[in-house]
Amino acid sequence: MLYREALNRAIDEVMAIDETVVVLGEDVGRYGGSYRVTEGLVAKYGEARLIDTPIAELSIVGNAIGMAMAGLRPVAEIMTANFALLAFDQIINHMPKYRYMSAGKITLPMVVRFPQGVSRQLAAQHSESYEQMLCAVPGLRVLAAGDVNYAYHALKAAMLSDDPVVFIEHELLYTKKGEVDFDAEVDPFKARVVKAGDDITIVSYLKMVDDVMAAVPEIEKKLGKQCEVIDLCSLNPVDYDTLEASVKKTGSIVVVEEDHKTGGYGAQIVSWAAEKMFYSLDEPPLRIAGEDVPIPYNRTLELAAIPTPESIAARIVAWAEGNGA
Amino acid sequence: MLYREALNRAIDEVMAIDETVVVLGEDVGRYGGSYRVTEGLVAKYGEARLIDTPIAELSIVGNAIGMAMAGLRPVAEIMTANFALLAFDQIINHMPKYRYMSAGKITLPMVVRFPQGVSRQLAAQHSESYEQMLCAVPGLRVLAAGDVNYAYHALKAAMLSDDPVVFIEHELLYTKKGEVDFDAEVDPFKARVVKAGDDITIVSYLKMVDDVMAAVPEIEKKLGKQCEVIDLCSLNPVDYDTLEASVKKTGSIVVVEEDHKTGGYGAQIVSWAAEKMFYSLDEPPLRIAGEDVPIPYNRTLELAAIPTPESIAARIVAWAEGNGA
Amino acid sequence: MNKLLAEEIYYDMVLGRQFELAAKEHYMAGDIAGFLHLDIGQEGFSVAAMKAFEKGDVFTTYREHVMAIARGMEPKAVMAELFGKEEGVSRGRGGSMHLFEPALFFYGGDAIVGGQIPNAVGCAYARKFQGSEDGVMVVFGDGATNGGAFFESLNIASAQKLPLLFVCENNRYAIGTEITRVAPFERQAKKAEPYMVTMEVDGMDAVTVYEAVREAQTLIQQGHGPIFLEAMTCRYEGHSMSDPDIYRSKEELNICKGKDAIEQMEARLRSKYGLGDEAISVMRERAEAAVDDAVAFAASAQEPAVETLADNVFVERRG
Amino acid sequence: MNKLLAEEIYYDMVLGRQFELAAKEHYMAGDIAGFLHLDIGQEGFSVAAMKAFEKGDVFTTYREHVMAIARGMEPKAVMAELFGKEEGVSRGRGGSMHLFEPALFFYGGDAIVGGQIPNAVGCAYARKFQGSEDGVMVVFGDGATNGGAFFESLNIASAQKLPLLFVCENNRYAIGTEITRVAPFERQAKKAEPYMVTMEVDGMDAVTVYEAVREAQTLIQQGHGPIFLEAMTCRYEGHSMSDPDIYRSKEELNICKGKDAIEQMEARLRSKYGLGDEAISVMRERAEAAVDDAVAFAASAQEPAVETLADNVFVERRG
Ligand SMILES: Cc1ncc(C[n+]2csc(CCOP(=O)(O)OP(=O)(O)O)c2C)c(N)n1
Ligand SMILES: Cc1ncc(C[n+]2csc(CCOP(=O)(O)OP(=O)(O)O)c2C)c(N)n1
Ligand SMILES: [Mg+2]
Ligand SMILES: [Mg+2]
Repeated sequence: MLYREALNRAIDEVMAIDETVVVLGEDVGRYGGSYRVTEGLVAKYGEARLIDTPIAELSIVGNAIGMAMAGLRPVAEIMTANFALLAFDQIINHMPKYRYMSAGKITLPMVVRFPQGVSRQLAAQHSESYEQMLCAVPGLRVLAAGDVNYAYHALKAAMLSDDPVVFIEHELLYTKKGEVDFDAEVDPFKARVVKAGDDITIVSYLKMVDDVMAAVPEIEKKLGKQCEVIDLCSLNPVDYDTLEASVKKTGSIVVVEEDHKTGGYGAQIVSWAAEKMFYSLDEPPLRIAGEDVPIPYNRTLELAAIPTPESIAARIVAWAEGNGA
Repeated sequence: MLYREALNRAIDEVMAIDETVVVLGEDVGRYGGSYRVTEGLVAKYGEARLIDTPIAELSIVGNAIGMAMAGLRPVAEIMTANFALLAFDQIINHMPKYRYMSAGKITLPMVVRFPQGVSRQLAAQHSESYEQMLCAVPGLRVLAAGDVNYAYHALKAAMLSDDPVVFIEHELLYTKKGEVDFDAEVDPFKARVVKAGDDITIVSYLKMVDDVMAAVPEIEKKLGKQCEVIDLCSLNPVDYDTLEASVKKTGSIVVVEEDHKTGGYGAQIVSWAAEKMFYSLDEPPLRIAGEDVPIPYNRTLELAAIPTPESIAARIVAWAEGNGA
Repeated sequence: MNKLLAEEIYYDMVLGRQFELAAKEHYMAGDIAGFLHLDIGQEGFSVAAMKAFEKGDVFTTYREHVMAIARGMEPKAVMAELFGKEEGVSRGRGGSMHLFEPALFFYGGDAIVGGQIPNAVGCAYARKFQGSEDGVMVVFGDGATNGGAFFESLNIASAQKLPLLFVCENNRYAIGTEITRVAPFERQAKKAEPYMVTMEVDGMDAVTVYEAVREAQTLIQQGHGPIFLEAMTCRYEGHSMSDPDIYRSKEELNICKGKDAIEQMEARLRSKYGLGDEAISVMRERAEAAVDDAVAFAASAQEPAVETLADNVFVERRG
Repeated sequence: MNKLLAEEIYYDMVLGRQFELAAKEHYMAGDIAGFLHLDIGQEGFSVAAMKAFEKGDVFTTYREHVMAIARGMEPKAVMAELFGKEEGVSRGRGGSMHLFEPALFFYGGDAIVGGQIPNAVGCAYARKFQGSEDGVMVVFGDGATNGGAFFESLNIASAQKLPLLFVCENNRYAIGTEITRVAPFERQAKKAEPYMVTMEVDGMDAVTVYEAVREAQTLIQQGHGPIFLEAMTCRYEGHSMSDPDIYRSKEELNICKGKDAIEQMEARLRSKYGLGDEAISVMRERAEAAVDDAVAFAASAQEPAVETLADNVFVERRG
């Protein structure tokens, strides 16, 4: 099934068993979601549970918080991450703080779905990634679905969790195909070893996992070494145990992310490795990330602004051969 | 003079020579600013240039952008960083992107003043630090004034610059005393070596520089080693040359920040050191940062949530003695 | 309004005033810190609104001690919160600006101007969805009526016909900024007119406030949809303890004080309900004693243990 | 309106329609990508408003090609931008949603719904401050009138009496959401009533739009302060090229098309100004040729060089 279908199925299943679940956002109801994630649900659950909102992101998240206070389990959809900036007051000042400030008297079982990333030529105001910001906020769980099976299980888990979760999706993954193992038990907070290997640990998430996997044959051929590819899945908290085991085995770490290098999330992982795994590292860690520019419209420039399978392979080969990064 | 007086003087001087400079924000005019930074200016320059705005942060920054487009040089004050979240759409989707998206046709010579940090028991919605978010945005310059002399020179430079600058101030520093050398030439983008030393590089910024300096005697006494203390001053871009020279000399790096450890800005610096200075490091880098909790009201808890001179000294001594961090 | 209720409102107003005066004193003594926003002068509104909106959910701002107590919070637990103690309503984590008691349907306590309004809208949606009839009341200041959150909420509440009572406590100032300098008119109810029925009351008169809020809630309970109520009030103190309050004239303040809500209510108790000096004194003394108890309780309460710093960041600890 | 102007408006409308049809074709052929929001059906408003607000600054949205061209941008440079070329008005960096030309006092091109409105307010403040009289016009859709940015701007513009013309191009839909489902009424001018004078016009009638905008700008030039103008329009295509447009009925669309602005203007040119088939054909052919030229130019224009990726992030490069 498609990634968007897996998400749809997850929402559908939880809505079927729990009448307190409501979905709200722009065009999530009659239209079925701009990426078709909520397609068909309004026919099943009605307009009171699939709420078409006005273009008012501050209210979308702010209202979801109030609903959660009153005992509902809202799933708020932000159409594109950039628009979520309008809701950052609610996402950062409110959603993660009510519970702490009230000493646990208020609990907010809610999910904010967060499609993000560089899609195809949507230009600077529609192409960003905000995981580095979201993960800097205590009180938020941040999951990132890079895989169809994970998307299904993690979204269900997020909807069933009593803590506020930001659920990041990548806009280019909606039509990705994959198998879902409906009976599997998936811990949404555990990293996924996408491919095992003994020599180079490559950590990534969201769409970059696919780009890394596409680069791996070339890297392995050129270097004669084996890559271990890890999809972080949970960006906060991070499953450091899985990372530690891998780094101990390979003696190395490469982090690949789509976001700009300056300020990008990957620095967290590299900085953890430097602090905690220093003596396990045989060579300097490597961060591969986007350029420090707003994302341009032109396709050639757009691709030059972010890692691609080719640039990932080239960077890792050069680094492993000691030709710097 | 006091830090807030130095800022006031900087604004005053630039307003006196350039009639296109306007200041806008909540209570910046008749009230003189909630931290008294703009005190007395409305009497000199009038209400058309010291604009008291409603409580509408999105508009404060959004209007400043429009003023800059039209040829003014606005200085927008956000009363407290947390409220700036309401303006993040303008700060991130607009301010740093208009120039790029218009291929240079639009230029925004503007400053957003940004008081932040853990002050005294203002609780979770008034105590945050957002440099990690701001520095993740290409197209923004981010300066952080930890020092009175720097505050004066850097704010002037920011006001005279043609690029958008976020100028971070720490709320506990407004009444800090210091000398201003009015004739000095200060490059706002250069880090400041606050104290030279051969053995341990300690990098910090804003109020933590003072806390590090307060910890240094204890550290040096206990370890019999010399600390080199660096105030980053410019958080984006970072003056890596100064850091590199220091790390090469000392073989070590410690980064101290007030913000939460997970997602905090310091990861950028440690990750840079791991990638670029790996072979110069004699021991793992150390990041000292706040706990991953919203800031509590109670003073004891509040202090337990952030680094203090005592905890900084203890952490660095333990680390240097190889007792982990 | 029957005598019992009138007495109750009077008592809670006096209690509120005494509580605030004690808080002020202990702020100056260093027992309380951070931002402390006193409600002195505005008790007429705060108490009557809470009593009138008896059932249903309430959202308010940082200027909330008197409302919280009128809603039913123990003065002890509130004072202990101001003192930052473990026995405080928010275990010393929230402080003055963050008092919550879902058991009393009281949701704070927001230090972001206007931030609670979208939350109240969501709560109202949920109540309608759940088939509950009492509705939601959200209280905010005049300063909040210039921010986007307020307007988005008017629009949504109206489009969705939500059971929501918007209450603007208009004391004419947002810190040092007079409302007429940043909005085109003084009465903010005008902003709500395109969206819903509006009511304006004298916030210094507790009885009027009580009746207006009761009327509004009754309409809401009958499925009327959102209503906007504006209460003109006046704070006697600075915005918070750090405000020198030099932007208002003495005369302006004196005019306010001449309409003091507690004095008005006391006069009414005497004239309409026949209470004498003694009955009044008894109530006053009871309030003073309650505040003394609260302070004593707060002073001797426990400091939170440092090991509990990370309690309640999440329901489920992980990672 | 004199004949010359009527012809000019008609020509620009036809040019705009042809431009959009060509853009659509080249989107489907893969020469243009990303989001492409066509203005087909709304040219009556887009062209007439730009012509009427001759002097002064203009801010608009992502649905802007026709406005940009009517304002004076070269169709070639706009089409080259859609093709992502170096010769595009934004050197291929901005694309369809980000066309800017400060020399024409045209400031885009904002892809954040409502995001340009506070910028326009700031610009209006600056113009008043600078003593310039022509004022600022900001154009936005019906969908933008539910967001906080819009309301904050109404309030500020009114409080400050800014020379600002708010224009709501109400095509009744925000992507698939009909305005009446998320706002309490259909006409959004009502939201502006507490703050300023409002005007409502038929956006399918270019002459009416022209006259209304001229009148509004004249008032603004005379120091009248802000004005709100609502133009009811209709887009014939989906929201963007990725919208299947299945939420509206064919009948609804056909009613719109029956009031086509270009046809209305053509009829007027014939009846009122005596133009015949030939004169009309000449104009149509000229427009077609201009669009053909624009496409040919765009197709053969240069790709931006990868080395220029970081141009214009900052004025001063550093670090
Ligand atoms: C979004 C936001 N901006 C600014 C502030 C700082 N601030 C706190 S209270 C206040 C004034 C609020 O005035 P009003 O809404 O009239 O309420 P009052 O204090 O008069 O009760 C301001 C500006 C804030 N807390 N939140
Ligand atoms: C803040 C924000 N939220 C959501 C979107 C996605 N979006 C783009 S256009 C649009 C509809 C806007 O409708 P309207 O304002 O009526 O303009 P129209 O497209 O009809 O011209 C939406 C929801 C956006 N670009 N910005
Ligand atoms: Mg007020
Ligand atoms: Mg529309």
